[in-house]
Amino acid sequence: MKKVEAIIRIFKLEDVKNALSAQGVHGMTITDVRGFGRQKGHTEMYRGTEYKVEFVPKIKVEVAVPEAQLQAVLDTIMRTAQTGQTGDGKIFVSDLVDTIRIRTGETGEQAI
Amino acid sequence: MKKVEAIIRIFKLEDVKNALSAQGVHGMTITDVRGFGRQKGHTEMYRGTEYKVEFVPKIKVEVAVPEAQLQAVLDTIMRTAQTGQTGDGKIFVSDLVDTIRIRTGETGEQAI
Amino acid sequence: MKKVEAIIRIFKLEDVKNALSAQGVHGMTITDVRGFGRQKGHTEMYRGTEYKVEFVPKIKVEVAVPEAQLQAVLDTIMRTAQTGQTGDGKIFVSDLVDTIRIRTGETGEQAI
Amino acid sequence: MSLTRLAILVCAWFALMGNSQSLWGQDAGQPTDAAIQAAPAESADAEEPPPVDRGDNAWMLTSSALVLMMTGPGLALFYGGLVRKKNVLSVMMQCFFLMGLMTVIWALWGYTLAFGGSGAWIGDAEFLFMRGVEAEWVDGAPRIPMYSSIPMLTHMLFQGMFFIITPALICGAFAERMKFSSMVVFMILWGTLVYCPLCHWVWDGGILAYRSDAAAAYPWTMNGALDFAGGTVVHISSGVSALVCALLLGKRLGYGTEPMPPHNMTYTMIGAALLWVGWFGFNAGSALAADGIAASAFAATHFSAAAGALSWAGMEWVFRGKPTLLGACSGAVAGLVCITPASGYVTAMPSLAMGVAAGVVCYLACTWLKGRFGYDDSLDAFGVHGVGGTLGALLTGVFATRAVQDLNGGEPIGLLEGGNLLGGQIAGVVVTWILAIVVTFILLKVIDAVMGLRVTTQQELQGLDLTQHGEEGYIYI
Amino acid sequence: MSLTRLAILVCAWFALMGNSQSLWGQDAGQPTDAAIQAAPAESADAEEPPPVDRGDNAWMLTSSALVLMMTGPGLALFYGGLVRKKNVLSVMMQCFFLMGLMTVIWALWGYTLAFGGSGAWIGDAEFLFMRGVEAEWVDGAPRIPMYSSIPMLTHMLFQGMFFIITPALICGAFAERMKFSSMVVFMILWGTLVYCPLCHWVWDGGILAYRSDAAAAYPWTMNGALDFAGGTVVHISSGVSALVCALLLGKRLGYGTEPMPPHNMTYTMIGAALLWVGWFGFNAGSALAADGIAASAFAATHFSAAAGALSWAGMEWVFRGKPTLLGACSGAVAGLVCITPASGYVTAMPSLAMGVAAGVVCYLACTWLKGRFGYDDSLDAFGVHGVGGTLGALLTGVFATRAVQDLNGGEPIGLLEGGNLLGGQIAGVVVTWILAIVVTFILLKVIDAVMGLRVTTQQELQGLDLTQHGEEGYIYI
Amino acid sequence: MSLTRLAILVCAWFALMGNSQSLWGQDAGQPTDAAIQAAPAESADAEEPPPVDRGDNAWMLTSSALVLMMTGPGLALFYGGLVRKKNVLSVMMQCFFLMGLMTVIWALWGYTLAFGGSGAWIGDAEFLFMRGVEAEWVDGAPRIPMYSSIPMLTHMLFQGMFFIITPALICGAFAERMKFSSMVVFMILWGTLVYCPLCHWVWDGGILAYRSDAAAAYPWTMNGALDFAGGTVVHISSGVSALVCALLLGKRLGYGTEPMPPHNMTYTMIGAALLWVGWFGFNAGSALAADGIAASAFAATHFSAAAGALSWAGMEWVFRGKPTLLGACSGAVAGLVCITPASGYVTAMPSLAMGVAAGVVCYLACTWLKGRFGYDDSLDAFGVHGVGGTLGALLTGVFATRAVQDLNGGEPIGLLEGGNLLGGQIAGVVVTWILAIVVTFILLKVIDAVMGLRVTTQQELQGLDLTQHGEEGYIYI
Ligand SMILES: Nc1ncnc2c1ncn2[C@@H]1O[C@H](COP(=O)(O)OP(=O)(O)O)[C@@H](O)[C@H]1O
Ligand SMILES: Nc1ncnc2c1ncn2[C@@H]1O[C@H](COP(=O)(O)OP(=O)(O)O)[C@@H](O)[C@H]1O
Ligand SMILES: Nc1ncnc2c1ncn2[C@@H]1O[C@H](COP(=O)(O)OP(=O)(O)O)[C@@H](O)[C@H]1O
Repeated sequence: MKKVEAIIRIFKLEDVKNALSAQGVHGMTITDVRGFGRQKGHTEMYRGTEYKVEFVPKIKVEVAVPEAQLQAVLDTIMRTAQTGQTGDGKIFVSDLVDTIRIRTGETGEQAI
Repeated sequence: MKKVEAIIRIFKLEDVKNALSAQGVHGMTITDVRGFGRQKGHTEMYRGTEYKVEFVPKIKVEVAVPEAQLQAVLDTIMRTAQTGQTGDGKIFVSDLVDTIRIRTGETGEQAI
Repeated sequence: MKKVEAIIRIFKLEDVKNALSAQGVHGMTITDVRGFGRQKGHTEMYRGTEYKVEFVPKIKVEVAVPEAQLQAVLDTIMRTAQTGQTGDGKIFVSDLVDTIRIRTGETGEQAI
Repeated sequence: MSLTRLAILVCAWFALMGNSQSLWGQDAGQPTDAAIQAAPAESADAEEPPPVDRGDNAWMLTSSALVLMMTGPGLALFYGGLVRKKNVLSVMMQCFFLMGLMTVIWALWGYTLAFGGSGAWIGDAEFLFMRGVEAEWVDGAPRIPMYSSIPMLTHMLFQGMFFIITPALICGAFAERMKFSSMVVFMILWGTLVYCPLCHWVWDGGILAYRSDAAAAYPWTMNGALDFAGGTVVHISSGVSALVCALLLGKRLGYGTEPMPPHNMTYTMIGAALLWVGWFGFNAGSALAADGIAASAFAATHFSAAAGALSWAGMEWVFRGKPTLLGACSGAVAGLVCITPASGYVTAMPSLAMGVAAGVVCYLACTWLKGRFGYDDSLDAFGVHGVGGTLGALLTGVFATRAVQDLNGGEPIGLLEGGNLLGGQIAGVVVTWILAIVVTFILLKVIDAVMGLRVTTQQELQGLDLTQHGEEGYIYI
Repeated sequence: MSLTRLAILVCAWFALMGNSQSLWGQDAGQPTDAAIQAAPAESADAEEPPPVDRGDNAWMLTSSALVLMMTGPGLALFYGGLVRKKNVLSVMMQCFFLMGLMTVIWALWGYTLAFGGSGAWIGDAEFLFMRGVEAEWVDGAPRIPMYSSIPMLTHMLFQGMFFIITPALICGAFAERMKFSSMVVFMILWGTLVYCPLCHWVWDGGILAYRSDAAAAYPWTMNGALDFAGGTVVHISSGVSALVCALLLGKRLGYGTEPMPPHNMTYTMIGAALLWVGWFGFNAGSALAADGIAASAFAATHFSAAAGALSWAGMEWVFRGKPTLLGACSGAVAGLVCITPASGYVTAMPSLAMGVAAGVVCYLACTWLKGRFGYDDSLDAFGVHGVGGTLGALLTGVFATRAVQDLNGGEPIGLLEGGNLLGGQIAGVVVTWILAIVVTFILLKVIDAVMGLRVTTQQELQGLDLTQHGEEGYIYI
Repeated sequence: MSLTRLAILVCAWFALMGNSQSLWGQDAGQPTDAAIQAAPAESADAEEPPPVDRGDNAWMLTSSALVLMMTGPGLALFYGGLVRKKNVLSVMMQCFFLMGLMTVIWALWGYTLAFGGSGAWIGDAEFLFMRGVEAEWVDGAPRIPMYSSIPMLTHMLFQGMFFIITPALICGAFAERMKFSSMVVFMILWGTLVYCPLCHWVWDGGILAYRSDAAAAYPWTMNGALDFAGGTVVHISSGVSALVCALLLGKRLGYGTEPMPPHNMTYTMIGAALLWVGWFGFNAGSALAADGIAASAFAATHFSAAAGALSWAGMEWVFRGKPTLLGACSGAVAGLVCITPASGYVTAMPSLAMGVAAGVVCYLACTWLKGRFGYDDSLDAFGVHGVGGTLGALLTGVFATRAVQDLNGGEPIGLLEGGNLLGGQIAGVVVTWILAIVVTFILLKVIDAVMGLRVTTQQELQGLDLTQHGEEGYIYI
């Protein structure tokens, strides 16, 4: 099993989620994060003193996927989360030693 | 060392935390997340227009554990976080290459 | 590639970020987390009933780094995030199977 | 079927009231200067209504607005901030919905049950559906009934705002676990069966009205009680009923084991400040005029609130090492509750004293007492309003002075100046406690049997906002 | 260059007005008891100004404060809570900035265009730059012009607060997508070209003023309409213009596909409660005195709001299974909107009826109607104010009664008591709809051509707070 | 031991005052129409108190409520929103606690030091513990002392609200770093030693009261200053003291290096709107009657606030490309501050001008000036209140006109109409600056030596909410 962590733009979440569940991903976990990168943040102004906000609000989507599904999932995310503008985000893939479904105690791929 | 990431129900956090520290886990990190899965979300209604909230608020508990403790930790989480209802969550286990305690610079298992 | 996850004190974020980008880390993702550990939380009081807050607000910094940069990054975080007081936090290092830049589709180290 | 059961209860109640009235009430309830509220009937029938005093009316309309503001957004914020995030809307909904519900009841039958006619036990149908209160076309010209120097409509509005906040206060006791539908039914009945009679007893020449004939007719009332702005009618009645609710509904899941900290203390502070401001309308408005009494009541209110804030926060500072914002806010409210019955009868220093006393006593009630008996009065509706109201009613018997209002034919009034008011105050407190406990207990038992009081465990865990109203308080994505 | 274009439009407009006036308006606009608002000119020129009635003035100053509070923080919170987090400041900024902008316009030329002189179509320069309104040094002594029993300054202030909230209401329609600069230009012109004339027609003896000579001069006005506190002037004008805005600006990105839930329902509730409280100043203040009419209007307002809250929430309870807080709040506002034109003319039970009607009708407008036609009226400015205002104006023709105010020489007024007011009400509604639609349409088209109405897609996605104002609502790190 | 040190200081102070008085003050302080506030002593001793003017009293009670609302929740929200999340409660606690603390001081000795007797330098014990202010039992009947047309209690309450907000304003300067206990001690002394004397000088026939005998007795006061509602007494005194606090406490940790954006701009907007609304009570209430002057002051206040909001936001729009909500809010407050001393003396157009000036000048003070000198006035208490108040006091000397109030025996008053008020205004400003700087400096030095002013670094990093009060603002789990 692999764990796919994708940092995407907030307003892309709907699309990504729909695309993924459309192709049979039955679960995912999302987190509000802030990102720093090539995409520069913005400046805000309070009583004339400007200040740079370098962290841009993003969404992190975590999906545990069976090896079989991996490529498909990556492609889907790539496709749906892309705008072509700097700041589209990254996808990180890492190994999962095991997965357990708390409700049933199932482990491995059928726990996903 | 392994990293255990458990997605659990919010109101189970108290129990899980107590159970874990009871059996000698000295630290953990938690994050507010929202989950999508078999447990369907709920519908909300604003001025008559209904809309489905498919993401359910959950808590992610991250614990770095020495190999020795792994199974015990998994069992404890399983036991305390379970309700038997869809939506109890998942546990993901992955490898940790290294751990460092910032304060002291200790590394490896004694850093946990 | 490695993924470095550092749990640090909130007010250290500014320093850590600057130090890292100073040495050529072009991106990172941060998350608001709450930590439980040796650093005891604090007690709050509401209408006389005290209650212990055992989770301390922390910031998690995630950085994907090429092997080459790893040690430097770890040292930098160690140096800048340290106060010597209990609660400075931890750094977790894990393997990354792959990284993809959504915008371009680049993979591997050049995607970082 | 469930409704029938309730109907029966209601009828029974009025039968009782009716009887008592026809049996012993004949000579009761002539208006007295001590119970000027008894004037409406008369003034309404007067051929030539007196002219409206624009100044008094301006102040009373303003006060009415201020008292509504106490419930919404005042109390809604004060209570809303104290619950957990998942229940914030349910508390606000209770307050806001009651603004609508109680107002409609007041217009239909509430006002007349409270202020109609001159019976000793309960109002009659004189003002049913606002007849005799609203403007009328009388021999070729519009006429607006008067209530001494203000339109009776103004009096009805001002009193109607009290009819809103009193039940809203009770919500603090069953917050985070009561079914919305059951709350609605309970409040309709509670307002009708507890508030209206009590209001009539105290403020419309009924059995508890100070030196009223009705009071005279029942020696055990010790000549009746003084309640300037609602220590008994509003605070004891709601606070004691709150305690009964807390006991019958039982504790919230996890009470005592998991922490249940206020989810937004800033809301609580905003609410407390708005309550303080609105209370000026509540107390000073109870003079029903913009006269010196109003100014005096305004000052007493302000001083007691201030002293209460300092004494509660002071208690914490001394015994816990830190003064908290919640402590200061709670103390201010406690001081306001305590001074309410006394505000129009006491001078400055006694006001400060009552505020200090309220801060200390209510602090102990919310910490020691509640801890001691372990009931779950979620937001301390009893600890603050029940205890503070009782304290205030009694201290009124001590500090009330003819120097502010000469209500006793030149004789001393309060204990301190050698008067014997205290007896009547004690009688008033006892009667109010009994009424509130008995009726609330019966109502809750009946409603529980009929439709249940509490949400399901599942619903309580998920929160009342989603399960009762299908909404979420904050969606910050 | 863009300004020139606009200038031309403005001139054209006044030319039109001027003509119509010189053409047919000569005999128009003598003040009548039905249109006492026409008095200023006279009273201002009087040698001996009457003394200020302190009571009336106290109430009117209080009312002015209350009406300002309706916009800030009231409406700012009500609307601010309904948008998404990324746009909360933009909505609040629109409300707050308009508090400044419209006030300055009112002081310079707004008040005189609305209340100057006695023309049938538009005010003259009588009060330009506050001349003749503010204090003057007249033969060796300061003099403050009067408006019946209150200083004209007080009248100007009270009316000026209406000039703020009316445009602010429109913001609900184009929330989350309109360029701030364009909104500023639009509001300057809208206030001048829609509000001022309409206000003059209805409240300063113009063509729509009930039984005014001006109305008499134009038979098709059917003797003019009654609008106690702004059903046409404030709510229909803003609500209908809001619909035009929603249609011309188009939908928000993702409207219909992604959810756009209110980001902070607690703000919306606070705002609704403050609107309810402030509305007492809005309606009861429109009596321009602290008399019985004020009390009657206060009661009607309170009852209708209460009934509206219950009926809207009730509709949801019946048809959706759950009463929501937003439903109760929306219903209360709908009830307030609906009773506005009638508040000074109806009794208690009709007020309750109008509230119930408003709750039901506006609920259908915001759900069925909007869904049916698919326009994106972000915060239902049309559904609540346009629909509710129209409903209220018509029902005023049904329920208005001489029992409250004898405005028809002792003859019946409303349909229910056999009067023929309804005709005038319909005329008033039609005229107002036409004015609002035509002028708003032209203004938006012109502004769109000149400077564009909408922010860029990129800006809309990122949110207006950052892109229009460089600020963020909440920074909770 | 620490207290002794402080005690000595206090005694010294009063000795000084006492002397000055007995030395040169004998002939001072006869009430004049310019200083009607000097009336109490007289009217209080009158055998037959005049009747209460219900209208005036209604307005003054309302104004008192409005001014309290300015501090809580108004200022608490305005300031609370501007700090970082970890300190929001500490700021709100300072405001709320001061509502209690200053009120108690006012009741005990504050009011008498400010308004007792008729000395030139400080009040006497006439009203100690509210004696002579509250209701009294005089030869067989209750009597309520009057203050011209209102009960003296009303005057005491209204002025007492000023005694609350003035110190609360200072909190903006040391926000996020001052020890709560030290703040409490500081405010007790500041209120007693700065506010009370200053208030007496300006408003009770003291040395700065326009054309008072006391002023006449000291030529260097140039006949005294006009301060309608507190430009010197409230804003300069607090703003200048705030600057001293900012300088002596030093910068917040990380000031200049890390960003310290407002954590909740919506709170700041709500607060600003409530301040605007409350300010009507503050300024128009200072007429101490619901007369034409009140209406005129109300209008001036409203116009200046509006113009200020536009000009500040305009400055940003021009120089930074975007108008911000914080800019509009700050500008409105700046306009309100600036018009305060002038509100009862100027007409409409000058009010607009003063608002514009305030927006521009305070904008520069908060950006250029603060940046230039690098002091950390956390929430710009000096930049807005110190600078704006000074500007307003001076412009009062320019724009004040007999057309509003004939205070100079028919002669012109302000520079613009050829009067010579400006001299007195300058004198007033200088004296106020000196008093505020000297006393605040001494107090802070003493308190620092005795108990320290600042929290520890550790505490500052963790936030004052947890470390000073053991609470958290938001717990959204
Ligand atoms: N090395 C990294 N480690 C962790 N997260 C990263 C890293 N680089 C980028 N990110 C995340 O990806 C987001 C987008 O990256 P950015 O460089 O801004 O644009 P792009 O992905 O188009 O190159 C960043 O906001 C950050 O959250
Ligand atoms: N494939 C997945 N990847 C990441 N998180 C998942 C995945 N599947 C489920 N989850 C998380 O687990 C939670 C519970 O899963 P769900 O299917 O709803 O119930 P159950 O765990 O009982 O099957 C989800 O809310 C989501 O946060
Ligand atoms: N075993 C663990 N797994 C995950 N996170 C941990 C673990 N131990 C500590 N942490 C995180 O590190 C933070 C600091 O740890 P703590 O023991 O309090 O101080 P120190 O790092 O100085 O020993 C904790 O708040 C928690 O967020």
